[in-house]
Amino acid sequence: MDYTPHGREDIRQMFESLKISSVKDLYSNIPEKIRIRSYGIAEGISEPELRGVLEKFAGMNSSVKNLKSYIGGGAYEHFIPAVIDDICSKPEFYTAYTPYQAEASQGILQSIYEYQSMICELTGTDVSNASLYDGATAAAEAVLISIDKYDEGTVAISSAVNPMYRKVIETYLKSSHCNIEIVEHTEGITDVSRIERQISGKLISFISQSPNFFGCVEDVKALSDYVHDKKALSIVIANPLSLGILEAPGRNGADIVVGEGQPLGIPLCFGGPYLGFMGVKKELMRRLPGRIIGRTLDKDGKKGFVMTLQAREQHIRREKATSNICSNQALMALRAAVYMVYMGKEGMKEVGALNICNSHYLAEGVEKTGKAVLKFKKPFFNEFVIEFKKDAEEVFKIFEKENILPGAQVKEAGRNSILCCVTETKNKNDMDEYIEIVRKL
Amino acid sequence: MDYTPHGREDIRQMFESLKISSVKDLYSNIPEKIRIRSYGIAEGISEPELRGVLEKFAGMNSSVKNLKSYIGGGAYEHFIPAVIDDICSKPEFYTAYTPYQAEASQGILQSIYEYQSMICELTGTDVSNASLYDGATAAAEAVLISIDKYDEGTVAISSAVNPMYRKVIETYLKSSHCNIEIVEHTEGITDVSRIERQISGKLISFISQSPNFFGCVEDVKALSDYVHDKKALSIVIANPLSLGILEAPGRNGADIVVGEGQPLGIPLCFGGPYLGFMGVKKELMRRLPGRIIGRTLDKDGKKGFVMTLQAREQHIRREKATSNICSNQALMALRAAVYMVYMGKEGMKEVGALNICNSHYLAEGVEKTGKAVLKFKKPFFNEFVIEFKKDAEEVFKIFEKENILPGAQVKEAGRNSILCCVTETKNKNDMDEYIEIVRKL
Amino acid sequence: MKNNTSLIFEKSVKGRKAFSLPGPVAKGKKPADYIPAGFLRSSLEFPEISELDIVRHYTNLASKNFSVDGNFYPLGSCTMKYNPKINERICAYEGFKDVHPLFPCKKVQGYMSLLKEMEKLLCMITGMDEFCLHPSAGAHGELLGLMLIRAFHDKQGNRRKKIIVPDSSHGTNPSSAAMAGYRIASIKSDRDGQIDLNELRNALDDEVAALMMTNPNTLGLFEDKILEIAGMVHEKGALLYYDGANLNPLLGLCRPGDMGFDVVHLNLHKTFSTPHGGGGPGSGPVGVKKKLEPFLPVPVIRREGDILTFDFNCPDSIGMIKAFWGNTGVILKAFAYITALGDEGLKKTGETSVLNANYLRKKLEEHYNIPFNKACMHEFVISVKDLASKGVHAIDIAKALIDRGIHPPTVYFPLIVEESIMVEPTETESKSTLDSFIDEMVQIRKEAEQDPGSLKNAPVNMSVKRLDEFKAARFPDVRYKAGKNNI
Amino acid sequence: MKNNTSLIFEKSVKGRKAFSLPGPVAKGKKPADYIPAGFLRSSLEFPEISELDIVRHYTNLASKNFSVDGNFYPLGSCTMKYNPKINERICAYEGFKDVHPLFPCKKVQGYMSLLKEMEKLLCMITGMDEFCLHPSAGAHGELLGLMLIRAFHDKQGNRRKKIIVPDSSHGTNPSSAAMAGYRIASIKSDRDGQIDLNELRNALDDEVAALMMTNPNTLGLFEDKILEIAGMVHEKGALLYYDGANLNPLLGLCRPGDMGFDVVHLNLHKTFSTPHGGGGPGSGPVGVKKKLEPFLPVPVIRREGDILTFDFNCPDSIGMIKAFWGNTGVILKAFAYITALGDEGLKKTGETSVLNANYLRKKLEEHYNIPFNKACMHEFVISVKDLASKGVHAIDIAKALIDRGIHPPTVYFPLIVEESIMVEPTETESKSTLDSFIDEMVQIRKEAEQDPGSLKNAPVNMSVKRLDEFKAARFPDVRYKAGKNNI
Ligand SMILES: Cc1ncc(COP(=O)(O)O)c(C=O)c1O
Ligand SMILES: Cc1ncc(COP(=O)(O)O)c(C=O)c1O
Repeated sequence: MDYTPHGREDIRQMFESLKISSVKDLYSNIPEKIRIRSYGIAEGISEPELRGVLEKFAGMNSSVKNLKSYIGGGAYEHFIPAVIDDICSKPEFYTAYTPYQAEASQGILQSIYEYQSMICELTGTDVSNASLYDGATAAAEAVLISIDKYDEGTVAISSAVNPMYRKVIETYLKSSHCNIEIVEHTEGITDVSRIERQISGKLISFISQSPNFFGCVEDVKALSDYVHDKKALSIVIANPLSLGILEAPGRNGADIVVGEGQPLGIPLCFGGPYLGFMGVKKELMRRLPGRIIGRTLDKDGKKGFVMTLQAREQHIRREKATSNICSNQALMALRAAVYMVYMGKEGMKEVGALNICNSHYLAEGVEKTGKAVLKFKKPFFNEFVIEFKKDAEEVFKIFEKENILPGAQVKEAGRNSILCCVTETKNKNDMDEYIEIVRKL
Repeated sequence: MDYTPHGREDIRQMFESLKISSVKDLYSNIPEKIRIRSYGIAEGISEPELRGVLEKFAGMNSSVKNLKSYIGGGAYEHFIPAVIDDICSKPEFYTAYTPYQAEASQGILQSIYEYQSMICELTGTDVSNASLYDGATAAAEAVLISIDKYDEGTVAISSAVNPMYRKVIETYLKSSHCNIEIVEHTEGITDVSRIERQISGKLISFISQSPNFFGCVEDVKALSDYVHDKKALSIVIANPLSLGILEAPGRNGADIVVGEGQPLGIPLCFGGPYLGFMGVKKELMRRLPGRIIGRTLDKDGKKGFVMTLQAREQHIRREKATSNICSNQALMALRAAVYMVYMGKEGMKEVGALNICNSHYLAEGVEKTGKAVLKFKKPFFNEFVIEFKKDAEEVFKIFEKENILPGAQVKEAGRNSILCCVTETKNKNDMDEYIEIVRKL
Repeated sequence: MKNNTSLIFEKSVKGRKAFSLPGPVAKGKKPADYIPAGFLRSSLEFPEISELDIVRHYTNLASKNFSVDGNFYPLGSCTMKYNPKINERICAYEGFKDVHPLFPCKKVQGYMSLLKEMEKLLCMITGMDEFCLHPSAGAHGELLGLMLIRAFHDKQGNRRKKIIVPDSSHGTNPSSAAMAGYRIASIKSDRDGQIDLNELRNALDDEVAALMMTNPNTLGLFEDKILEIAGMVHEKGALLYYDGANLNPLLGLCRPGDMGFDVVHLNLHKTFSTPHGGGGPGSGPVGVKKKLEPFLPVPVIRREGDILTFDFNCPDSIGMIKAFWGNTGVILKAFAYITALGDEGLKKTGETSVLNANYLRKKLEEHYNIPFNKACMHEFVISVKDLASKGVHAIDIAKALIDRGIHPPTVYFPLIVEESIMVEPTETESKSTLDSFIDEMVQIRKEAEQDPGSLKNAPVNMSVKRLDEFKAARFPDVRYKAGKNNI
Repeated sequence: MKNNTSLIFEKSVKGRKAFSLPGPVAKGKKPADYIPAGFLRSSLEFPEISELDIVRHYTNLASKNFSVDGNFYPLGSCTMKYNPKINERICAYEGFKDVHPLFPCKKVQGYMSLLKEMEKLLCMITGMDEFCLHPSAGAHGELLGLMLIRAFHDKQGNRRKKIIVPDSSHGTNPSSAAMAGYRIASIKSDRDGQIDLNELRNALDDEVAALMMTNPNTLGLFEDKILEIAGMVHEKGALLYYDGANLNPLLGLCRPGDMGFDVVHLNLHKTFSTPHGGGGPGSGPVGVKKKLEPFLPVPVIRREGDILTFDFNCPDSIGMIKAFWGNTGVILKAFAYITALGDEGLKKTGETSVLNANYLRKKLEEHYNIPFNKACMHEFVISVKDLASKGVHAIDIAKALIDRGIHPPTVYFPLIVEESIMVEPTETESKSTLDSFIDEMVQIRKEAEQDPGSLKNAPVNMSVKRLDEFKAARFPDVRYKAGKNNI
């Protein structure tokens, strides 16, 4: 099968116009030497056969529908309202391109302007871009802003930042003149005095995450105050869903707030496509990477939307651009926007509260069994580290028999520890079952 | 949960306008005696919980995806192109009502005009309505046309017509002055000489089905010629998918062609919603039940579409209407239209050919095993009756072990016989597996 | 692009195609090897179009259509409420969508128990004893209801020939009655727009099989003498039939069963939020009091040991009224709706539908004549008879609303109000939307008085201007035929 | 309805809501019981809207947007081909959509084997030895490619500082190179619009790490001296980088690997039909020759016994370039596309894209100036420099097309053609659509000459007229704030 439309007569007419007898006649300047006969890949198949093939692949995967999962670690199972799938599967949105032609793209432009506004409100910042690839690259881009601003110095990262994010920042910084220092956490959270002790050179940015990799809520205010003292930028990686109930990092002093937008109505989909969001303080606006949508007026003085501040971007600025990003994650930003609108003021708070209350219910229940302890005694949002008395491998096997994944096995959490995540998708029965299994360990 | 929008302030303002303090104030004329406190049904639940509840019900059903089914008998498993689901889930179509306001409904109106045109072409008739409830009620409405035309007499039905359809016709005719005669089939098809022998009174219509309930193709021409000789109407129930490759009944003399449109891209969905289609010869146009869409001109002479010939309909004609039908199966007609367009001239033929070739492959294979025979040696489309040497109950059990439903157990087919259906959804492996099981019986 | 308005046939080009199918199982075999040549088709003039062009065609058509998702749609008597997206998703579950109706019952217990549960819920909501989910729409339900009434009287050896319907009733009522073999006796409404008890008394002889009515009636008014009416009807040995198209405002408030109705049909596509689909599919379940139960259509769902099965063996049953067991895909959505709302949600739904209608009524009464202007239920009827002097009619108001992005209310129904405009906002509309509608209606009124010509011209913002319906009926062009320019 | 253009914030009314959530597990427990008050949020000014009003808001926004499904979209360099509906459905399978990236590998062998299979297919299609599927878009792929090049030279102890890019290249090329720490050497194109070998020779010193190019280039022309170029580059110890944004016309015809490229990125959202999503998500896999393999990002998929697993243990790897393993949901659709098309389908796709572009070029050459007018590949570039005397610019032609329901081609790129209009029809457009486009373009040309003012006024058929981009940049209003009328 293929999606070309022409019938034989169409082709005849087109050949006639072009005075050719085969498409090959248009290839005269392609060296024979590099032409190929075929790729040697299989023959095409029909749509019904294609379904069959792909159903087979899908059937070889477990899903959160048939495997009860308490895994978080950077991607989260949340309830996704039907309205989101519905709106975001409108072809007027998903089969369009980047809104280069504003007058023919007011739908996407307005929706992203609204997205930016909500990201600013949620994070407590002044300006948001239209999206970045994912949370990790957004964190890396945030660090690049600090380098753009200060050129040289030390980038310090809390060890309680998701290790994948740290790796991505490292990769992005390999060609820079900055060095990276990892500041060890203290009992699950980042300690200002440790930064003070460890960093000697010129600090240009400090990267923390809250709730951090272990689930604990950081004291963003204390961290930011310290960082500002050193005339550096405070970059905070945040779980956007937590910000319905936890204070906005921007209001606690963060200069740049980035994170993974996946919890805002985006399916797990084995790791992507997700959504990197970024909000910054006004002073940093012209250093923002990626697209920004702005409101303006048309000829008749009517309000409308356009891509703006493009002088920062690669298609104008080329090598001097703030970033190379071109295609971003627009459709995921739309999903997040619809999610935020759907949840609204009260829903964002309520879902946040549910995550907190559910996760604490499980955590307390597990501790009470006496078979495990919470490794870090700090306030947390929807993730926490459980340290089992038994060997974690064995614990996993026991849970697996009940078709449960009790959490993520992350070496950063230490031996026999797992990172457990509970969201609004788990109910009392689910958690009581979990606790019961722990009790019987 | 509910879908009412008002916040407290909205309600306060509305109450103020109405000078009421509670909605109850608007109920003053409703006798206290009949007011209720509550229904006593369960409390409402949230959207995520609702999913859980309905997933449980769905999980208790087998589907043609996890159970290989060779069941037809009036509803058929066919390949449904993704394009159909996509188009028909556009809210501009499915959340609209009957196109009473033509200028705001040109999308639906044009699509149904196109549907009518294709139904006429497919069935070989001159006029089609916009849809009826299902194939069986369409058959009953067709018989009512003959009664409308001739008032009294005998309605004769072939015994090779789907028994459910016969039952529905009987129910619809209970209050009429006509009697119904069932003409027994001969070796799986309808025999003109039997009608001649059996029917003595004034025949007003003869109802046959082709391919008939046993899958056999009837000689519509011979039947219609005979019926016309008697100055009665020839009503033919047809499988629309078969008409991509089999001659249109209208071209073989049928005056009214009706049937179940489900094979044209409509999901099985446990029996509905489906689609009753009806095409008639021009002379019967003003006797048609249901809506009809017509093309006309607007003020500026531009072409456009409206509901037309409404003088036949209940909202104008009340008790003198040709039928009481009001809401029909519009969205299913849209599905069928998109299906017919998608398959197009060649696809309709090809899918028909696949049904014929696949079903004959299986039939021949089964016969060759020597463990079963084809009960009727007549040309068939995609269904046929297999008579096993073994007890059919037992045969079913053996197939069930392999997660296969080998066909429908229909008593009309006789003892140890099943009605087996093979469409384009079955491939060689599937059928070879089937044959192998029969061989081992 | 110029061919935006072309028919799909006019876009067809020989040799183009969209479909793809697997190859045949047995190479070299052709249909002609199995089917006599005379049975094979000679030609089929279907369009030939590429997949993208098909998608574009329908995307373009969709853009020419008003819908609840796109527009306020206060179409009286139709209850155009929001169709929850979640219900569409649920209906697409494989375990619902891909299930054959003839699967053995033990393989489909999910469906069987859902349907059984639904029957119970509808009984609780209506106060009836039994429900049948088979009918495909309201009118189908009416027909079934009347067949049951007929079977009931027949069984008593008492064939009655007449059905009484009020003049305000929906056209399907008399038409269904006629289809069920009855003669119609129409009775006039009284000055309050309700059933006139004297008229009723006069019409009620022992030829009368039933009185069909809807409550609230088509004026949106609650028939407050309902208990007396029921008494009168029953006293004469006749039955009382409830057209449930207007049940929405009564949710959580009162039940037809308690009012004395013997047979009830519901429109799941109205009260219970299943989408109208551009005219269908609907679902019109019928509820009855105990005495009518034996006549219900087959099959009936019954428990047999561990499982629920279909029982076809009901000697007094009227038979089947459609193939299989109803528009299950629609019933499913209504079931999800009721389950989600529960007791409180249903009550709030009914109340809000009444609140919204009364708010509009109140705000519009200064600008329009409302013949029966008192507390209404879910809808009310305006008359623009007073604009006739300006040459402006209900249809002109309707078309002017289209230009303003609002789907017009129902016009010219009920027949008992001249130049009627029947407004049903439903409970899912926010006050903001209602206020916008009020503003537009007020402006239109002004225009009608100051510049009536502009209304006669409406609509001007749509893909076509006002269409000639007369011409359509006079010179029917109801199918495309290549080479013929039918109009 | 008046509030059709309002922002969602302006539609917000206190107390309205759409969401519904299950109740808490432990009654009476509040977040404040667990979280110190100082960490809890004081306020969140999010909109409060009902579900129906949300749906209407976005339905209305959607109607203001051009898209492939609704409009011809010949946006050069972007390959706006039809996005098959089947692929969207497949992506929604539970076994794909609801899978957590950190599930143990043995639970996700479907994904693992699909991704592995995809790497192989892309190798076969490009002639490369290994593929990495991680990058999220073309530019991300470029960045990765350049990091690999850097790692390669570093490993050889040979840090090189420069990347050569032609002046016709896409902006992401120099920008990615800069991000990877390189300086840029730009070289001019020759008179045929191709890479000038003399320029290249002069630029190629041993500071050069790589030459980045795309073939066909951004003029739509095949760089026919590619083998010589590759020779020159390799001779200097530099590498050759292929920007795969323009691979579409080469499908089934020739492969970058065979042309001598060492590193390749592809745009699955162009060549392999995954939807652009209004600007993303994309997917930009990177392919390399054997010698670059050790540097690929972790994790790498490897077979370990019976199963495929993620290997993080690659000592020479550059590290990770994103969390997890790529935009798998996008990769999936591209995999389905390749599987459906197979060898022949891909070839036909490439050929038809070339045929369509040349047909348009041929038909338009009489009416427009086409600077490099010879057999092109999938796209070609018009210049309307000659209309400058009329005051008409490329942007005016673009806006005039919008009024005609056609999404404009890319304008003002590539930079080397003045007043450029870059037309890429793609292979999924039918001749009917191409002919309509030609008609419109011819008419616009006429208008440009006879009534240029009308073009300057375009568009007039959209929800807004021409927007003031200068004002937007000068007085940035990039977020809504209650009470502030930012512009
Ligand atoms: C009062 C009333 N009764 C009956 C019906 C018929 O319902 P249906 O269209 O579902 O057949 C309608 C439909 O508009 C109605 O408004
Ligand atoms: C030639 C060329 N290279 C690179 C890119 C960048 O691709 P992406 O937008 O996926 O980052 C584009 C996108 O337009 C392009 O046209």
